[in-house]
Amino acid sequence: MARTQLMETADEAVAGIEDGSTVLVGGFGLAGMPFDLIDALIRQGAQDLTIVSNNAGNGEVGLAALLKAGRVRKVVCSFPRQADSYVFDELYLSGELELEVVPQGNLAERMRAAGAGIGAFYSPTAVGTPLAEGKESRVIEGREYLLEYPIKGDYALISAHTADRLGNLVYRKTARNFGPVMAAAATTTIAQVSSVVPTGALDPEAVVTPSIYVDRVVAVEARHYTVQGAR
Amino acid sequence: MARTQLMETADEAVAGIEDGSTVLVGGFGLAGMPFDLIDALIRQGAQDLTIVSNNAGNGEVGLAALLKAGRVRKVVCSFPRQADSYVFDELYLSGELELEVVPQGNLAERMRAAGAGIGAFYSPTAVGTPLAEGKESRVIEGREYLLEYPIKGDYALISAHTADRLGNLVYRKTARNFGPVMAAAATTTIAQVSSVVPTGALDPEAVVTPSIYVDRVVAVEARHYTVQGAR
Amino acid sequence: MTVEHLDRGPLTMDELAEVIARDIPEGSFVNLGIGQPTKIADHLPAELGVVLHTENGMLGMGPAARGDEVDADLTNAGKVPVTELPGASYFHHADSFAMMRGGHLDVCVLGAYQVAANGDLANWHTGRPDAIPAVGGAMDLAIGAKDVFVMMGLFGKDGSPKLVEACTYPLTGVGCVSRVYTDHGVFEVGGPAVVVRETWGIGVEELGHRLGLPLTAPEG
Amino acid sequence: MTVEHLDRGPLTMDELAEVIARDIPEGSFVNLGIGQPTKIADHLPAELGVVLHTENGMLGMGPAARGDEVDADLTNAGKVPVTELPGASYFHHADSFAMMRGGHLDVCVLGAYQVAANGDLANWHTGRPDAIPAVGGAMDLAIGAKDVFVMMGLFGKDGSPKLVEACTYPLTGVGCVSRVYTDHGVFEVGGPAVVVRETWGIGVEELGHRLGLPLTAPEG
Repeated sequence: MARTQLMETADEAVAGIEDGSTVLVGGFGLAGMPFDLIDALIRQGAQDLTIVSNNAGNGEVGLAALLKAGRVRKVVCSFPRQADSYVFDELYLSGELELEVVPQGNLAERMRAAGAGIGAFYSPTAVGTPLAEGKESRVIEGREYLLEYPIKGDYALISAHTADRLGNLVYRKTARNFGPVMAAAATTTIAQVSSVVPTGALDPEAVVTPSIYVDRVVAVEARHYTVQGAR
Repeated sequence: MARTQLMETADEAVAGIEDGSTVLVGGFGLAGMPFDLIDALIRQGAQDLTIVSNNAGNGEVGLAALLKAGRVRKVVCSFPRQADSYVFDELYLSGELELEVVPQGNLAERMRAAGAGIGAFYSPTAVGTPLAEGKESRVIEGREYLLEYPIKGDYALISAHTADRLGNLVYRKTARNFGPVMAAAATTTIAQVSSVVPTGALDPEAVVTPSIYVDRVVAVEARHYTVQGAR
Repeated sequence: MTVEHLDRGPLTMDELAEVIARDIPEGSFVNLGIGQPTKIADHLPAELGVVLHTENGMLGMGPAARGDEVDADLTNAGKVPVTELPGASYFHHADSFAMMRGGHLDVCVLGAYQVAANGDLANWHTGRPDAIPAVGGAMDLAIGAKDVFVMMGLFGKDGSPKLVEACTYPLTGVGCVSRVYTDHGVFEVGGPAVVVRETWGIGVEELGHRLGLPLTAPEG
Repeated sequence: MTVEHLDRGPLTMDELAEVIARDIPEGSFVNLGIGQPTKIADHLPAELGVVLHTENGMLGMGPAARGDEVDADLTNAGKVPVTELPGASYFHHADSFAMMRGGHLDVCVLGAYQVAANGDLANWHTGRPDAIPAVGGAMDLAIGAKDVFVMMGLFGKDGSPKLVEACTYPLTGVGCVSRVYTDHGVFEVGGPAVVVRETWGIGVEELGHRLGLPLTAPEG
């Protein structure tokens, strides 16, 4: 990884994302969702994307807008169906979208494995359920496990709270969620942040994502979205 | 895990460690080494222990003293041999001590797996070397990996910088090393710290080991050891 | 012996939450699933020192946020704004699910479509062919605590039992549930027979008939 | 063409460190192994923005600590007290080795007993039957960077080559080394033939004789 680049705009930050890329998109519901990067990705125009994210969009903003624009071939997520996931629902039910449902913890751990150079791992989650179909299983010390493979991204789009000029990141409260895991699992990680502070201004003990995992950073204005309304 | 107990002395903190236990011992060299807990463990008298730690003791203090007292049956570590590891060297060469050498990263990851409920994982480290002997291997996407199993502890003895009264821990600089991984990998985790602060005094964004992983905490006086001299 | 409360009707969900709260050990680490189980938090006195985990990355979760407390960056697993208690900590998703999968939580309380006598749990998918599958953290939670409790109404809207001999809905986890808390009774599952600890508004015998399951009383 | 410096003798280890430093890309993340490779840090100008990783849990490691700077809680992987640069970060061992194993480091520079023409590395064990095995992070480092460089004297004290057709010492990693920096020359290994980029105090032909290896010149 070369030195982290500080970009002026979200459009610059997402430049070069190729058609057919696998893009890891942070956030759990609205918390930690990189809205500005997703909007820029829609403008950027990349198509035929595989999106890995916990959910599959709400209303018509963020991931839902990307889906609606027809840019996504496949969604890998734990919980696509929500009260307001109608954009996803329609595309999926009409067969225009491929879906891989992964239990939330396996989703996180499979990306963690990708970032950590682990070839595969045995998870106890989903044993004996329909999501175990087609997976290799193995009994270890009397307990059954399923073999799970890494999920790597070509790109990760994440939202953090603050970056320093080197690209170290800290998050805020439960908006941390998938950010650190995705940053390490992608070849190119792009982070939107509320502010960029001078190098040395972050406590080295409290850095959550070291700069080595961050390729591009862009500061965006805080978004005043409605927490309840957007659920 | 029940609520973390705050102990008055290191002796209370190590009470009840049974003969034959597997004890994970934190530290990398001197940094993060829980000297007071090890000294208390020597006084406590448990025997036939399996010790998992990065090194196997220096001079005649800490782990070396525990070895010298004849309490250890087996050492699992990455780097036993050092300039001043003569206590270990003698016991090992005379056949009184069993040794399992594990590459440092696999040692950390195997304990991480124990704490994370992972049944086993495929690591690329040590492929094609003598340490691959007897291990299952598997080719995944053209690369060879070895199957590695979790290392669980009955107890972990670690050293952190500060605890709050709930048992949340923060560390200091590279003394963090194995502490967080061992805390999660042991049934009972015992931490010595420099100070205990009121609940709420630690920044929730900067807690490294959440209290759920910590069973007993004891505050000890800072040890003024010689960095160079004890190497 | 089973305690039968025949002088009253079945429990309300709030009363049931209180019953479950009484069984949460002091100082334990607990995950309360989305929906009804979140009510249990209202019945846990602060002095009990129970620490709540939310799988989206937090220990020490406080009550739902109100008014100015609402912070878009601080929600529970149901995406409802919550608050932070002193001694809280935040962590990322892989660490949060490692905490769960590693068996560090003492209790997890989940809702369910069905629970089987052997402890099998079905709570993620109705099995309807046109339903969009969505699992979230259900399967991770099901295997991720020392004790997995279920909180549910004992009978569906059509009167059919939700505690069953064998689940007909797709499974979330195998043999993972230890205790089932319902409006009509509290059951221990996963053993050789279903044990009824306590009933409300119905006797054990009638309960056994309605469930079509052999029920036994607790020992002692 | 190979650059031959025949007007001088072989490099000192300090000169060799400088040669290696010139090949470290701007802004890269680098792990310098215990021993000789740590000297390379002295030749990396700050404006190059190279960030040093130490596998005991830190990015942004500074120079060795002197006097009052010595802090028992801040050491490198060789347990030598070091300092912290602005923008540093600390992490635990599993995260540190995940960073390495995951291929996030650009360059790792290691010492070696032997390197083979195919890139095999032997640097952890002499193979003597009475030697106590101790591997540390050697095997993790060997497979843990995009480029693994070796820094070593080309010949042992007894004059025997350390760049060999096949390692006779127990391996640390298979085919993992890309470049070998020595006092007599810089070699690229792991390809169809060993390429000599530069030599000091000896010509390519004589070098080939002394090593007993076919050597080729770089293209272009």
